[in-house]
Amino acid sequence: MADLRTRVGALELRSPLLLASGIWGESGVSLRRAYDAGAGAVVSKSIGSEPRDGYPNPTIEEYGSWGLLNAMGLPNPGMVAYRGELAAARQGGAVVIGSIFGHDASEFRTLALAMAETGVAALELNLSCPHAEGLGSEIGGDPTLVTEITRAVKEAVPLPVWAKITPNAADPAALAVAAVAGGADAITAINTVRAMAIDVDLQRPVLTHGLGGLSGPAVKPIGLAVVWQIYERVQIPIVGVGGISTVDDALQYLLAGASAVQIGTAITHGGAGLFSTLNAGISHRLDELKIPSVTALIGAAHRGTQSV
Amino acid sequence: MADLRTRVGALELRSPLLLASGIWGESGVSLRRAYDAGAGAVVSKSIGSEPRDGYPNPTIEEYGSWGLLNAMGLPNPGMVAYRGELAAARQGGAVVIGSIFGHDASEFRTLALAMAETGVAALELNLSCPHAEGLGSEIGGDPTLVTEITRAVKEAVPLPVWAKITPNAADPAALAVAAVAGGADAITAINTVRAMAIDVDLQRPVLTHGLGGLSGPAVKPIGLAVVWQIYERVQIPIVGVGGISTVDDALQYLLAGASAVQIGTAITHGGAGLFSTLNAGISHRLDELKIPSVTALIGAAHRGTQSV
Amino acid sequence: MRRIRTVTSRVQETPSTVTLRFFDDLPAAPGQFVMLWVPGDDELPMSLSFCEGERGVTVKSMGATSAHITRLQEGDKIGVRGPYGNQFDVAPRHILLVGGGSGTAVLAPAAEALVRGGGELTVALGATTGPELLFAERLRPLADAVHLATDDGSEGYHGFVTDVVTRLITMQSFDAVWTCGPEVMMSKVEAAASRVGVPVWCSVERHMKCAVGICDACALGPFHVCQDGPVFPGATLRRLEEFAHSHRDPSGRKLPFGSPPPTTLPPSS
Amino acid sequence: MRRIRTVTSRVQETPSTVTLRFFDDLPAAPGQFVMLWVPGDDELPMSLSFCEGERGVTVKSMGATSAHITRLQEGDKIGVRGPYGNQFDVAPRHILLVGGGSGTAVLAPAAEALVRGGGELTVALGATTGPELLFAERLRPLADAVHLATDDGSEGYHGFVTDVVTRLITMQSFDAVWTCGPEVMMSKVEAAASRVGVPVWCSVERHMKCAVGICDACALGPFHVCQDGPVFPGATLRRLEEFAHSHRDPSGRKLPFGSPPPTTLPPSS
Ligand SMILES: Cc1cc2nc3c(=O)[nH]c(=O)nc-3n(C[C@H](O)[C@H](O)[C@H](O)COP(=O)(O)OP(=O)(O)OC[C@H]3O[C@@H](n4cnc5c(N)ncnc54)[C@H](O)[C@@H]3O)c2cc1C
Ligand SMILES: Cc1cc2nc3c(=O)[nH]c(=O)nc-3n(C[C@H](O)[C@H](O)[C@H](O)COP(=O)(O)OP(=O)(O)OC[C@H]3O[C@@H](n4cnc5c(N)ncnc54)[C@H](O)[C@@H]3O)c2cc1C
Ligand SMILES: Cc1cc2nc3c(=O)[nH]c(=O)nc-3n(C[C@H](O)[C@H](O)[C@H](O)COP(=O)(O)O)c2cc1C
Ligand SMILES: Cc1cc2nc3c(=O)[nH]c(=O)nc-3n(C[C@H](O)[C@H](O)[C@H](O)COP(=O)(O)O)c2cc1C
Ligand code: FES
Ligand code: FES
Repeated sequence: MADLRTRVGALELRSPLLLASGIWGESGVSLRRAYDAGAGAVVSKSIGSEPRDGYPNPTIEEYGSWGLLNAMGLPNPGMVAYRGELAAARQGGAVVIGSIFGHDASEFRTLALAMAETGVAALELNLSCPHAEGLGSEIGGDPTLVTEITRAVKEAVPLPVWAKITPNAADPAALAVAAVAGGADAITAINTVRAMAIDVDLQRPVLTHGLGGLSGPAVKPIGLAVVWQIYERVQIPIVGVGGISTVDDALQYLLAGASAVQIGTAITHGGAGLFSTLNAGISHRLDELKIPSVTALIGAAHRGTQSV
Repeated sequence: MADLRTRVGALELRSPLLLASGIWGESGVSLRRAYDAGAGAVVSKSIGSEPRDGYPNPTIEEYGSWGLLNAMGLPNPGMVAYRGELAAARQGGAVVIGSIFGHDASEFRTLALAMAETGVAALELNLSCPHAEGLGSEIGGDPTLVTEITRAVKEAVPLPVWAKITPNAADPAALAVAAVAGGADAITAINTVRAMAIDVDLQRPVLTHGLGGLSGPAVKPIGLAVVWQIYERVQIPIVGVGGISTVDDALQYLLAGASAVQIGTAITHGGAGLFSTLNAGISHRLDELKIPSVTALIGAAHRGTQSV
Repeated sequence: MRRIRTVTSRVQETPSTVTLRFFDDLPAAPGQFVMLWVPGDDELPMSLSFCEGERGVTVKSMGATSAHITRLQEGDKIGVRGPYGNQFDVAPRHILLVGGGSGTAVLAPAAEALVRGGGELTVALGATTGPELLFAERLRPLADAVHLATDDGSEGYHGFVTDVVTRLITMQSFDAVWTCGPEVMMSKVEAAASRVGVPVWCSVERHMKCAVGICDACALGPFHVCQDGPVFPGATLRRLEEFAHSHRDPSGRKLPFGSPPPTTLPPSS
Repeated sequence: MRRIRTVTSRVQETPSTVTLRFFDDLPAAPGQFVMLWVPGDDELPMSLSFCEGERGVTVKSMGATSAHITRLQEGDKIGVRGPYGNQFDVAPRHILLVGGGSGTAVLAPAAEALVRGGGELTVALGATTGPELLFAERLRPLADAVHLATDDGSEGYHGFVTDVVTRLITMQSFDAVWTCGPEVMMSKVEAAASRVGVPVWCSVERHMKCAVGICDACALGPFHVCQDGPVFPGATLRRLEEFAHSHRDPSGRKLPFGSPPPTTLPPSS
C-alpha cells in the first residue's frame, strides 16, 4: 500500500487531497464532514473583517460536466462570527487552514492575528479572487503588494503562510516569486479564471456581477501550466488546485510540482465521498505504477525535461 | 430573414463567422473551402519571415468535446512560399485576412509589406501565440511593444490592421488600448489560454514543447470576459474568438461587443459545413428573437448593465 | 443548465400566491425545486408545484423578489435551472399531508402522484386566513378528508394546523406524514407524529446560492439542503440543533428563526 | 483521447518491418490509423494492421522515429490516440489488393474482413526484395492467388508490382481495387484500373500533426487526409494535381515526391 502522506513545509498531511477554499466553507460542520471523509486538511471560506452577503443571485452558471462559473462575491460571516464555525470544524481534530482576504496589508495582518487565535494549522492568503473590487486578484496581481501583504502576515503570526495566487496574470510565477520574497511558506495555485456568461434570449450577462471565475475540469490544463511554471521558479512547496476530479488529475498536479492538491468544484458531483474514493484510488494507482509514496511524484515530470 | 452582414471597420463581411488563424491555414485550397462553405472571411495561418517546421509531435492533446490543447509552434512555409497559397485562396473571390508574426516591429513591418502585396483584405497581427519563445504573447504581453508594432505596421501599409491579443494577461483590455494607441483598426481576441498536459503513466508532459494553448468550448467563458472588458475600453471594432461552436456561442460574442467572430477548434467536429449550418442557424435564431440583423446585437448586453 | 422560459399562464391561487406555468422537458419529481431567475432581479429556489407537462411554481409574495414573481404575466421570460434535490417517496400508502402557507405548493404534486399510484391521502392545511388556504380545491378530490385551520378562524379550525394534526394522528392511523411549512410548525408535526411512531418527511428551506452542493449557503447540520434535501426524515432533523431554531443569512451567519436580518456590508465595498 | 499502452508482443515481419501489438478497446475498422507516440521521441500516424482483439501496427524502419518504433520491445510503453480516419468498404465483392512495401499493413485487416464476409480476394504485393514482401503468408490463405513482385527479382516477378497489376486487371474481372504504397505506384494502379472501368480505393499518406482535421498539415487538394481519408477513391485523387506529384513538409511547403527535405529554421529560433 502506497504511502499517501505528504507535507507542505512543516505541515504533515495524512492525504495530499485538501478541500479548497469557498467550498463547504460557511459551516464548521461541513468542513469537518470533508475532513472526516478523508481530506488531508480543509481550507476555510475566505474570511474578511466584516460580514458580507456576497453578490445577489445568480451567482453560478453551470457548464455541464466540464466547468462552473461563479461570482459569489466573497460572502462570509466575518471573522468574529466565524470563530464558532472554526471551533466546530476543529472538533475531532480536523486540520484546518484559515483563508483570509483583505484590502491591504494592515487588514490582512489584523485578520491573520484573529485567525491564528482560532488554532488553524496554517493561513492561506486569498490574493486571487477574480471578481471582487479592491480585493483578490486586483491586489494579488501586483507583485509589490503580494510581497508586502505576505510579509505583514508573516511578521504578525508564527503560522505557515500560503499565498494563493491568480492565473489571471501574464506571468503567474512572478507572483509566486513575489510571495517568496515576502516570506511565504507555500504557494497555492490556482484560483478561478476570469470568465463570463451571456444569455442570448435576454441579451444580458447571466451573473449579477457580470464577470466571474471559471473552475472545474476546464481549468485543469491551465492550473497545471501555472504550477509547472511556479515549480521552475521557487523552492517552497506548492499546493495545486484547479479542476481536479479524478485520481490522475491529482497525480498530474503532483508531477507538475505540487506537494498537495485541493479539490473544489468536483465536490458538486462527488460529495464528501470523493475524498475517500480518491484516496483509495491514488493508493491503488501508485501501487500499479510501483511508486511507493505520493511524495515520490512531486515535481517528477520536470526530470529529464528541458525547462519549458 | 435576418441580415447576416456585418462590418469590421471599413471591411464589409457577408457573414459574421470567420475562419480563425491556424485552422486550415497551410493550404490556400483549404482556406477557400471554408470561404465557399459560407465564412464571411478567412484568416491565414500566421506567417513568418522564414519557413518553420513548428514543434515535433505530439503537438495536440484532445479533451473530449470541451477542449483542445496545442503547441504547434507556428509552423508555416514562410512568406515567400505562402504567396502561392494566398493566390489559391483568393481565387474565386475569397476575402482573406493575412496573419503575420515576428520578433519585433521591423520584422512585422517587412512581413506586412509582403503580405499587403498579395491582395489580402486586412492584416491580423499575431501578438498572442502562447507557446513560442520571443514571439506571440511574449512580446504581445507588453503594451509598449504592442503599440510600437501596431504603429510600425500601420505606417507601412494602407490596409486595416487587426491586433490579436492574448488572454494570458492581468488586464487584456489594456493590451487592446495599447493597440488602439498604435492605430489598430480592430482587436481580435482571444488567442489560446496557456495550459499544459501531463501524463501519469509516463510522468512527463505530453506535448513536446511542454506548455501549449487551450482552445475550444472551455475557453468560451474566458473569451467572452475578455471581449466584454475590451468593449468597455476601446471604440474600435472587436473580432471575437474562443470556443465558438454553436449559434448561441457566436451571438454571445456579438452581445459582448464583437462585430464579427472567428471559429477555430469547432472545425474539428463540424468541418466546413459548420459555416453554412451556423449561418442558417443565426438567421433562424435572429428571426425567432425578432432581431433584424446581426449588427443590432453588437455590444447589446452592455445596455442597461452597469460596467462590470 | 440554465434555460430561458416563457410564462405560459398565471393563476392567482390566493390573494398573496400565484402559480406560473412554463414549458420544460427535463424530468422532474415531486419534492424537487428549480432555481428561478427573474432577469434583472434575484434568483430564488422554488419548488415545482407541477412536475409534469407544463411545469409550474406557486409563489407567495414575501419580500421584493417573490412579490416581483407574483406580478409576472403570461409571455414574461424567466430563467430556470434544475430541477435539483431529492423527492418524496410516493409509493402507495396512507399519507397525512400537512401544509402550512405556501408549503403546500411542493406537497400537491406529491399527493397527486401518491393517489394515482393507489395510495390514500388525508389532508390538513393551515393558513393565516381562509382565502390564503392554498390548493384546498386541488387536493379535495384526492383526499378522504381535507382539514382546514386558520389563525383568524375565518375558515375551518380556529388555530394552528398543528393542533388539528395532533388530534388526527392519535385518532387515525397513517403510514407517514408529509409536511412543508414554517419550520416551527414542521417541528411540532414531527413531535406529534413521532410520539405515535409515524415517520415524517419534511421539506425544508434554507438560503440558497449555488443549488449544486458547493457553496455551503444552505448548510443544515452536516447536510446541504440543495443536494441532500430538501426532503428530510423528521427523525434526522430532530437531532439537528438548527432545526426550527436557526438558519443562515446570505453571509453565512446563523440567525434564530423570526429575528430581523442583521445589517451587512454591501458586496463590493 | 490519448492513452498509454504497453507493447504486448513484437513480431519481426521482414528485415525492416516489425508488428507491435497492444491492448485497446476503442472500436477500430480496417483503413483507420492511430497517432502513435514514442515517449521522448516523435508521434507518427500508423495504420492499424490489426483492428480486433489486441490491436497492432506494422512499422517499417524509415527514418529515426520509425526505426525507434521497430526497436521497441514487449513491455515498452507507447501513447496511442485515435483511431482516426475513414475505412475500406468490406462489402463482399471480388477485390484486387495491391500492396507496396509497408502499405500492405493497412490492407491486410481489410482483406480479412472482406473474406470473412464472403468476399473474394486476389493479391498482388511488391517490395524491393523477397524478404521485404509484407504479409504474403497472412494473405495467402484468404486469396485465390497471391502475385509477388520484387525490384531485384529475388522473389516473384522481377519488376514493379504495377506491371503485374496492369496485366491482371485486363485478364480477370474485379469489382474494385484496394491499394496502398508509394503514391506513384498507386497512381499507376489507378490508371490501369480506370482504363478497364474498375474503381480503385487508395490509402494515402501525408504529414500529420493534429489528426483531427484542424491544422491543415495533411491538406491534399480540398481534403484533409486525417479526416476525409486516408482512403480515397482513385477517381477523386486523379483530379488533384498533388496526387503522386507533391506533398507538404512539416512547415507546410509543397515538395515534389522524392526531393530531399529543404532546410528549415528550428522551431524556437
Ligand atoms: C427548496 C426551497 C423551495 C422553496 N419553494 C418555495 C415555493 O414553492 N413557494 C414559495 O413561495 N417560496 C418557496 N421558497 C422560498 C423562496 O425561495 C424565498 O425564500 C421566498 O420567496 C422569499 O424570497 P424574497 O426574496 O421575496 O424575500 P426577502 O424579503 O428578500 O427575504 C426574505 C427571506 O427569504 C429568504 N431568501 C431570500 N433569498 C433566498 C434564497 N436565495 N434562497 C432561499 N431563501 C431566500 C431569506 O431567508 C430571507 O430572509 C422555497 C425555498 C427553498 C429553499
Ligand atoms: C495515415 C498514415 C498511415 C501510415 N501507416 C503506416 C504504417 O502502417 N506503417 C508504416 O511503416 N508507416 C506508416 N505511415 C508512415 C509513417 O507515419 C511515417 O511517415 C514513416 O514511418 C516515416 O517516419 P520517420 O519519422 O521514421 O521518418 P523520417 O526520416 O523522420 O521522415 C521521413 C518521412 O516520413 C514522413 N513523416 C515524418 N513525420 C511524419 C508525420 N507526423 N506524419 C506523416 N509522415 C511523417 C515525412 O514525409 C518524412 O519526409 C503512415 C502514414 C500515414 C499518414
Ligand atoms: C463557489 C466557489 C467559491 C469559491 N470561493 C473561494 C474563496 O472564498 N476563496 C478562495 O481562495 N477561493 C475560492 N474559490 C476558488 C477555489 O478555491 C479554487 O481555487 C477554484 O475553484 C479552482 O479549483 P476547482 O476547479 O477544483 O474548483 C471558490 C470557488 C468556487 C467554485
Ligand atoms: C491548432 C491551432 C493552431 C493555431 N494557430 C494559430 C496561429 O497560427 N495564429 C493565431 O493567431 N492563432 C492560432 N490559433 C488560435 C486560434 O486562431 C484561436 O484564437 C483559438 O484557437 C481560440 O479559438 P477556438 O476556441 O475557436 O479554437 C491556433 C489554434 C489552434 C487550435
Ligand atoms: S446552495 Fe450552495 S451548497 Fe446548497
Ligand atoms: S493532421 Fe491536422 S488537419 Fe490533418
